[in-house]
Amino acid sequence: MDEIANLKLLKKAEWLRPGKFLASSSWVLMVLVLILAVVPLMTSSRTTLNLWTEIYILGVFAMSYDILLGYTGIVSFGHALFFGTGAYMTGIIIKNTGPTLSNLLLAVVGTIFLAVVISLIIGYLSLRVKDVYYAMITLAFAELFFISAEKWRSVTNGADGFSFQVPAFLQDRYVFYYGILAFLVLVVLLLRRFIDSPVGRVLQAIRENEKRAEFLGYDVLKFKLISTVVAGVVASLAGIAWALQQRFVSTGVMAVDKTIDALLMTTIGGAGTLYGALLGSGLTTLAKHRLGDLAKIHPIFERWYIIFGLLYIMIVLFFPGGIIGTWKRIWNKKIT
Amino acid sequence: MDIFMNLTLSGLSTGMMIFLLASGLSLIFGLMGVLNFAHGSIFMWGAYSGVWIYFRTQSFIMAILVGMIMGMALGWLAERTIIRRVYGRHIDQILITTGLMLVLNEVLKAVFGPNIIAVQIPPLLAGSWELGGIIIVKYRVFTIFVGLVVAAAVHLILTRTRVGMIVRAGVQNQEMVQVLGINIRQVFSLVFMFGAGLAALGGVMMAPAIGSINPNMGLENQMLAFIVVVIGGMGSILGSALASVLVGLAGVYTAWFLPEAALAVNVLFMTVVLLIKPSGLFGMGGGRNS
Amino acid sequence: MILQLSHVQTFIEQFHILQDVTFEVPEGEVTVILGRNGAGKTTTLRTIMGLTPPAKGSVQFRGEQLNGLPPYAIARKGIGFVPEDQGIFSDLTVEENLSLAMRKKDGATKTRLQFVLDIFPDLESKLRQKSDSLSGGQKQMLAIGRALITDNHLLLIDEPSKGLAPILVEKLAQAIREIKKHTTVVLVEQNFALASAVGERYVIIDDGHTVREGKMSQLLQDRELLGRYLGITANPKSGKVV
Amino acid sequence: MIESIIRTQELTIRFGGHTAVDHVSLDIAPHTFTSIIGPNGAGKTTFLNLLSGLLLSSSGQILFKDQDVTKLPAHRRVRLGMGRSFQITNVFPNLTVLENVRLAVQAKAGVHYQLLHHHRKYSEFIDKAIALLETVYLCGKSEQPASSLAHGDKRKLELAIILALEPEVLLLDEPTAGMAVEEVPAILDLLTRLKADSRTILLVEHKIDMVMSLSDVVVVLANGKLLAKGEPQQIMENEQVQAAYLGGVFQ
Repeated sequence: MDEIANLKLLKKAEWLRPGKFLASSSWVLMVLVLILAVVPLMTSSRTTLNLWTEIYILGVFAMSYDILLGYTGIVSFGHALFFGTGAYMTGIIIKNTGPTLSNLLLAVVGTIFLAVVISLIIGYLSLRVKDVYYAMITLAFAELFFISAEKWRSVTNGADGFSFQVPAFLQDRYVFYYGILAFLVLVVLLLRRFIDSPVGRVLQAIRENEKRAEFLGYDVLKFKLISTVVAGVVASLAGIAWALQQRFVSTGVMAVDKTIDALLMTTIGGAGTLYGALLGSGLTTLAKHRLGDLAKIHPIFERWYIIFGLLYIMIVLFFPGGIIGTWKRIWNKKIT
Repeated sequence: MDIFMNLTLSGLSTGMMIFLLASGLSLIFGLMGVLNFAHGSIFMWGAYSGVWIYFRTQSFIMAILVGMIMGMALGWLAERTIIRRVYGRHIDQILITTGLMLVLNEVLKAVFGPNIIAVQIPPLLAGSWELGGIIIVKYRVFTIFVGLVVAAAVHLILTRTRVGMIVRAGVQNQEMVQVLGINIRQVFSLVFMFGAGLAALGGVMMAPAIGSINPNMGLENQMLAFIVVVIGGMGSILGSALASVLVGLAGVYTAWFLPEAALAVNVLFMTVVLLIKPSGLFGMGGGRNS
Repeated sequence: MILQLSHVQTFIEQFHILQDVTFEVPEGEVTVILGRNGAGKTTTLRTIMGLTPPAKGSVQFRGEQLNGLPPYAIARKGIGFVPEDQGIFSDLTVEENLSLAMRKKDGATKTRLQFVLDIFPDLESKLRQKSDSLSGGQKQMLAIGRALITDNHLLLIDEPSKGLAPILVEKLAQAIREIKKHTTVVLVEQNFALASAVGERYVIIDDGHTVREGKMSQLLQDRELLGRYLGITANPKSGKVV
Repeated sequence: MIESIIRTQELTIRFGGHTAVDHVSLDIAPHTFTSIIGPNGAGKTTFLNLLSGLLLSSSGQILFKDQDVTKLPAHRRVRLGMGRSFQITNVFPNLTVLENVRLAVQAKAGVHYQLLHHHRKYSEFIDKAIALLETVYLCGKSEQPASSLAHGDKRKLELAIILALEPEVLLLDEPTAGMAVEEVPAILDLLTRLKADSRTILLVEHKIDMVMSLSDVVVVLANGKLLAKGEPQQIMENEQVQAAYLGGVFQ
């Protein structure tokens, strides 16, 4: 009798084990989506809704970074250039041709095309060299893009940036909120499918042991290229969403800080867990707004980033799995 | 002709300041294999603390001294508390030094404020000489002079002193250095501190040269230092010096003809060097994946 | 006994290289560690030096426990190490390689330097040259010489004859005979001819275990033992090789 | 009609001034078990690295089934049918044991650039991976991360990975290196079974008794040069070989 009870308990525990729990079904995602879907019913404040969409968009951006950092094991310092490309492409096209749906679609198509081309070129140039040099080359290219955006004032208006009108249907705050939520869900589904696909599995193998992967007959460079293209395209889509949400684009979208934001979100939430990046986005974005508000009390709160920097260093040193990874490990220990 | 002379002088002067930043970076990478993404932050801390002291004492020598001490203190602290935990783990080194950069930059903004601060050239070094129609800016000559002195000093330390010998030996085979009874970890701390001190010196020198300091100057100059280190070859001081001059000159010449392309030329240069000769033009060892 | 290893176990990552190594080294003699390829001889020396610290067991040097000390501290206790690849700093000159080993610059050090140049006269003319330019044999001399510069009580030498021409091996043997007048030597050597010529004692390691130790003269009598542990001499006709 | 499945011609590699493999010309016949032995530093592992593409030769040629593979990258050689194991354990530490093998099965099946199907769609890969794990007695541990395996089990896992590639030639670099004595028989048993399958196997190994009992042909390298090649008994009695091991004539 006791044994059966134990077995049942074990089964239940098994079910609650985060690894199984996340991997075995999509229902955690469904519950999450349901919760997020009712947010607008509880508040109609534009600021709150904006905060949530910001979390989703940066979450998508951070998840795309996780494909590189967590699933392929490469550190890029140039990820913002994809984000910025998407944002600028959208801003410039809509500003110059008018806020219509078809122009937005044109921007999306153009962005995807450009992101593929850029990631292939940079990847091809930089993926052959050691990881530290890869980080350096990507940083250098990101600087180039940043400076181009700054100097090409006739189109970008430099560091001051420019604002533009979004297509009419996106001006409704609810439409926009649900649109971005749908975008997030779509990206999560696609990326999950990607990391569980044969290619995604090979990427994880490369992260674990590049040489062994090569000696299984996999062309490592090609797989890394695929990874940078997927990450680049998703990041540029996040850039589009960002531009639409802000209705304003400036060089900030290209800055290295944006890449570092993604690095921070991914690492704090948990690299290699996908959802960690989303969690990280939530934490940093909330902190930025909440602590930023406290700056009125004391200017030190404007420097809230120090806390995240320290937290990040702690995580790299002592909790390499970030929040979700550590949580998983503790759970697994408890059960076994 | 005088434009050419002026450009060359200005390029050499910029090159020498980049060299101060790059030489430390290069030594640290050559000896310990650590690519320090926080190097530019230490450079910036040097600049800010130097300027802060200068405003209070009006003494540029004090500024240099305090700036360097600040840099060395930060370098020592960083090595002791954080860097030494990640020796041999490349990805973690990149991640951790990036975190360090973030924290150092934010603390800097908290201490000195996030705004641009204007800096004048000290009166003694201000102004220029005129030589047969060519105007020579005194401060540029000064930076070139300091750069050359530092390059010579580092070179002499590396080739003539016991510590320098240990460093050169350590670049080749750390295990053997230990077997000879030398505590290499101590040497690591020393080199890290020394490299940080040089970066900070670069910061103090840079401030009057560009006329202002701002919290973004670290990353911008670090980028140039990376390029120099790649072109010059990791761990090679003379390589760093030559590459710094090359990068400095390439920067000003392109800036004269096509200002937007200055960085692009250097980045392209670096990429080409990495793809063709990953060990750098003057360096040993390989950078390519094996 | 200057050195005692008892039940030493060493892992390199998960590789259980030394599984039970126990032997003693008497002062003033040359002890040769013998065994087949991959038996754990090099790892034994590296374990003594602290380069691959032991997971279990103890290493005692002149009655002092060495376990847990970093390599540089072990070296300072008076142990010199000549690794298999010689560990020459090829970018440095011969003189720099030697002076790197000098912890003090006193008269005794100078005497030892002279001793090194006496037994390896080749080095004297090359002091200012980059050690990269040395021949294989000269590099070996430099490596051993470098370990003699400091006031060492014990010298660990890993396969000094590897890749050397027979004539150089002979020179090497003379040098080791000269060295043992001052210093205890532990030698890992696959060249049995050299080993038997200079060694007074032997230790045989097989699959990470010490299987036998004793006087070299006895080992020379024991053909069966030689065949079993030292290679492929299953055939008694091989006697003429030695 | 192929007489030799692998043929090297004057294969040479230099590192700086040191010639690690020195003009080695060797024919490996198909369906034979060949062992490479030699004293430390003889160039055995380097030779294997050249064959498998981890290193590129300074001069000389490598032919695999009469095709010149001298300049091919490693992954291409694997796809042609050369599988290798490493002296140091070389698995994917944080992936499960099953996933380690499944990745190899997937590689063999040629499913490389499939982005959108879930990997479980290819359930036959999993079945095959499980079958292979049974072969090496690791089935009970299929869901553990590879890093949690004992050393001996890791070596078994490596063999399963290579077997999954179904290579025509197996290049094995000291499969028993660093194993506790009691773990060795299991690997020996595995190698014996592989031999019974009449595969072409090239083994680098120090344990002479193992070499003698398994090999059809023994190749001896010394100082990077090919010193002798022949049947095990022949090699044992070869005076040159004994001299190479024992260090030449010297008094």
